[in-house]
Amino acid sequence: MSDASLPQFNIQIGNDLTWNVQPILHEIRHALRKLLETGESSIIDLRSIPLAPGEEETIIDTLGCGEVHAKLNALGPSEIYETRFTGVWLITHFNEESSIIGRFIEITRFPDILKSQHEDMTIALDQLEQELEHASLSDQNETEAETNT
Amino acid sequence: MTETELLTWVRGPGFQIATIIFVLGIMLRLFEILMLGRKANLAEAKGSEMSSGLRTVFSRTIPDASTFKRSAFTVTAGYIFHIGLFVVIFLFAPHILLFKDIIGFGWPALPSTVIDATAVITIITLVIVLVHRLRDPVKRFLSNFDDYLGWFVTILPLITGYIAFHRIGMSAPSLIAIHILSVELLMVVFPFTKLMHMFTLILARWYNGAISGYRGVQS
Amino acid sequence: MTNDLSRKDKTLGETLRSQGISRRSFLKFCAATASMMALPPSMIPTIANALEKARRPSVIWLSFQECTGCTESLTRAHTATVESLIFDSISLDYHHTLQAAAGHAAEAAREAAMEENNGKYLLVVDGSIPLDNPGYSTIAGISNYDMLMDTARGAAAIISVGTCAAFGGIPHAKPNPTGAVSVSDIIKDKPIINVPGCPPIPVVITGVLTHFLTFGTIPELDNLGRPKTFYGQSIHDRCYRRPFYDKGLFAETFDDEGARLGWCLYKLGCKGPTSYNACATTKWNGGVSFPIEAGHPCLGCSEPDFWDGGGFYKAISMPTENITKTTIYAAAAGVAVGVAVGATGRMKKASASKAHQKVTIDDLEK
Amino acid sequence: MSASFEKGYNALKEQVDSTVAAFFSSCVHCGMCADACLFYTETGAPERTPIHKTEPLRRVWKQEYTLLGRIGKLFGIGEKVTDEMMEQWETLVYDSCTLCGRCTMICPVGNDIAGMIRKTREGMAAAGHAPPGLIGATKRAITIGSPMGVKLPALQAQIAHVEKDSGMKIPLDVEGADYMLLLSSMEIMNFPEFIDAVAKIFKHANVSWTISSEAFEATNSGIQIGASDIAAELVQRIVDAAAKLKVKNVISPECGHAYMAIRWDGPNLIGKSYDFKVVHILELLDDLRQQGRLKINGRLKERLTYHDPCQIARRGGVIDEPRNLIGMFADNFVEMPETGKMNWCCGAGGGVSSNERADEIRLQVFQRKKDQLDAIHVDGIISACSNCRIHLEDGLEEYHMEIPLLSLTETLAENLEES
Repeated sequence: MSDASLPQFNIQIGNDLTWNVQPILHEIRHALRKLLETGESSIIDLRSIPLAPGEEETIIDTLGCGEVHAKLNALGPSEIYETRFTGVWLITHFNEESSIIGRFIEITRFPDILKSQHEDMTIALDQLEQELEHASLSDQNETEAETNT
Repeated sequence: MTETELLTWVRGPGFQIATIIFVLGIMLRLFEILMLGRKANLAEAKGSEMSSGLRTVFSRTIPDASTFKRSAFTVTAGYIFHIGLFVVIFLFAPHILLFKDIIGFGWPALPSTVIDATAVITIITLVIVLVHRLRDPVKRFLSNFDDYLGWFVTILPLITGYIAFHRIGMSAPSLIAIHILSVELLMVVFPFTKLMHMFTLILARWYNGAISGYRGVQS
Repeated sequence: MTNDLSRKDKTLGETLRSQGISRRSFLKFCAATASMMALPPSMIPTIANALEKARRPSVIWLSFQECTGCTESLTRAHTATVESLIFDSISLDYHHTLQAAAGHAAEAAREAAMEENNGKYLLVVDGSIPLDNPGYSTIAGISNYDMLMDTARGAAAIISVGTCAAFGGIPHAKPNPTGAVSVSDIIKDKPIINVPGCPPIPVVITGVLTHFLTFGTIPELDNLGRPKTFYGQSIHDRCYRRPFYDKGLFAETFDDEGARLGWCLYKLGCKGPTSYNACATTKWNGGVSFPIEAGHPCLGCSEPDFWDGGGFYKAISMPTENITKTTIYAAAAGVAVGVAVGATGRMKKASASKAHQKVTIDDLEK
Repeated sequence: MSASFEKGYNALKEQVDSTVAAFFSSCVHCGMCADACLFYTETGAPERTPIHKTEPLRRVWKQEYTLLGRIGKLFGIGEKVTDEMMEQWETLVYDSCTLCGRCTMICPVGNDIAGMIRKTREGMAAAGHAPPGLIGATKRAITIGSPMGVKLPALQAQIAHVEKDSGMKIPLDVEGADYMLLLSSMEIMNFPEFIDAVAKIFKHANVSWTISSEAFEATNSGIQIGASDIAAELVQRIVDAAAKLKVKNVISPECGHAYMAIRWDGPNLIGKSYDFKVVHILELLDDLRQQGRLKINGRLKERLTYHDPCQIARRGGVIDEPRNLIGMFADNFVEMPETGKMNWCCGAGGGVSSNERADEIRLQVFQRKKDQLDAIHVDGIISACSNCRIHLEDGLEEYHMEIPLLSLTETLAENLEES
């Protein structure tokens, strides 16, 4: 089937239908002010708001890209970056099949998910210690072997 | 009965019953009136009954300046709620669909926000009209059960419609069912109350115009 | 879905850690879960805390008069990672479509799970139950009714998945040949969560399971037993085409200018205004789209008796029956009765004229 | 034979027709007719609201001619008309209504309320609930020939008087005349100048006319009391006289309800179209003006206004004619604030002036006319109804106003070029 035989649909996007774009942007503005004044962070779940086709893109395009860009690899990739509005972060979680499983706008100094977690650090410390122990043992063995030769 | 069953009933058998009573009642009342007939006028005519009658059907909508001044509230409030009812009933998209379903053609609708505002104005006006009826010595004196019943069944669909539109308090199917039910109540009561004036005033005005016009006066 | 006892005693947090899943991954999972359950992001820490301590419940899934669409929907849940985690964290002890065991072994598994978890297991039901003749639908020779009553007895709660289990669904549609009823029609003494939809949105099914898993409680329900988080608002209220409704811009046919421009589908029979579901926000196929976005009116599949609502393509404000004919007949009858009544009035008037006694000046006083 | 409730009820049943049914079906009790009725505006009594006065007729319509009412009546439900009820309504129907028809003009649903009150009177009269004053007038009209008791010799005396003063011959019983003039008792007794004026104008315009000695009375008490049988008898006298004298036209004089009776109700009362035409004196005069048969000598500088008699203007259709005629001789003519078909009644029409019981209220409601006159400050009021004229004089006196009242015909005659 060629493209010409398909009905041409022109679903309206952009200003004509952006009934939730402006409110969300204003919500971000309020959250940023709150962050500055009280230090309190906020999160907006973009997937819990009814958006017309293209509206999510409009919001993301409006926010743009800032200085920090991070990639996470935890149960599938996640993309985290600061928008051109400092303090406003966009967090997109993907599953292992690369479909989006969550998209959040976090208004914070630094997103929690990027911080190293206590439990993970405990495990990391354990592991490091184990590995060091293992390394020193093997070092000793090597030295011993050298001495023996 | 679940709310969907109720909604289906009011849209189905309920609406059938209401339509039968409404249409049958109106035709019955009109023919009951027309069948009584009136005697031919044997006096020599000075003007035309027909043209004067037809003119009065429309001209009586607008009062003369002094009458307007004397009955300013009645006329103004009357205008507001009658126009409001017209707009809400006939220019709301879902309602137009109903008419289209029955008569086969529709017409453009007004934005629902306009309808919403009109409904609020109409409801408020009807409430004021009731208060006025209860306080004005003449209206209070003249009013009987029929007048209050007519008022009640008129404002009820407006209120239930407003609530259904804004989904206040209950789920949408129940609210819409209640709204349709209130309209059905209006339809059932309509032919046997004052509400019949919607149709009989055409006859009444025509007769008035004809009686005057025959004598050469435009009423 | 293995059923080893050692895992059953562990909390979800322990299970995940033993699988080498990092805390950061767990937080991401919790964020996705919160989003899925339509809970505010501020709930993420609470969810993390609860999930950490959650233990695997036993789940028994019974399928009665159904089309397996609900199971199909569930197994196509898009958030594959999350789903697998959820399913890893429950013990699905009986599901005759998904389980490997068959025949007597399957029934034995069910009975064993019931006995072992008496009073604690979660019962999931899809499909309606025929009351007319038990022979209409049986499993291993057991009638649906008997199996439901037997299994429900020891359940902590019941989740009715799909419109058939929740409200009777298509088997219940007129004329309802099998005498189909919903779970809540026959079970009155257990908490029942209705998750209607034909089929329900997959993440709504997992969302409800996750809620139970997370909080161990039943979510807040509406008057039809549906979780308010997913069924709290009508499709119409959350529909991105709502602004067109408010402006009075409607598609009149499926291929007119309005349809092309994506206008409101109310006139094409959209049941959005009377239907409560999460389609407009959660959407389908991994948040890709939902029927209205695809240009088709909502059928209202999450509502009771949506099959009998007077036609999928008839607007809600339209009567379900042919009113034109009714109007014509009623008008004709009205004219006939009016003429008849009017004629008796006329006769009455004539007899009054006949009874008229001439008024002379002597007749003006009593 | 005598009046009885049954007769009254039967009469009301006869009166209901499709117009009445349409009117009652349409009334929404908006109360606007009250504001159009001087008996309400000047007294503030809600029971004097015009539509309320028709209540006996409405109840009969409802109980006898509507399906619901008839079913209700079977079960004894619904408001009934009783003799007591009719008695209670007597003062509303007769003392508080002049049948002026202003309510008819403003009713937003188009009810001819005045017409309905007129119909209600049919039932009231037959039930014996007409005011004694009107009953007396009606009896005199039938037995003597005039409600005021004016007999032929009285007319002959006035004619002789006029003939002596003017030197003109007043034609009595002239067969084959073009016009047969009717007179109201009031004109004969109070305003004989009218006969003089008509004679002068007709001589000036060369109109062939006569007065019948058998039917000179124009007024019709049967119309006012609401007894069609009696009204028909009075109309028949005129019809017979016109036939006897073989006249082509009958002139209704300066009297409101007389015009209504002979012009509009007459043929319907006797059930037969006339062989002659009925014209109001003003219609005839305007006709003569159009034909150029009236020559005016000099013009009046006084500030004048015209009071429209209800039955001639609003209910009769003679509105432009008087203004055309006044325009011939008046330089400074002003209209009252509400005029023509919207004019306010003087307060004494429709039998109210024959009903002594209503004397007080008719003077009370004159306040309405006073307000209208206060707004324009005139030197004279012209009218074309001797009943209006007498009552206006009464009212002006009561309210201490000094404005002369003029008859249009007489004023015109005074300003004619001497021939």
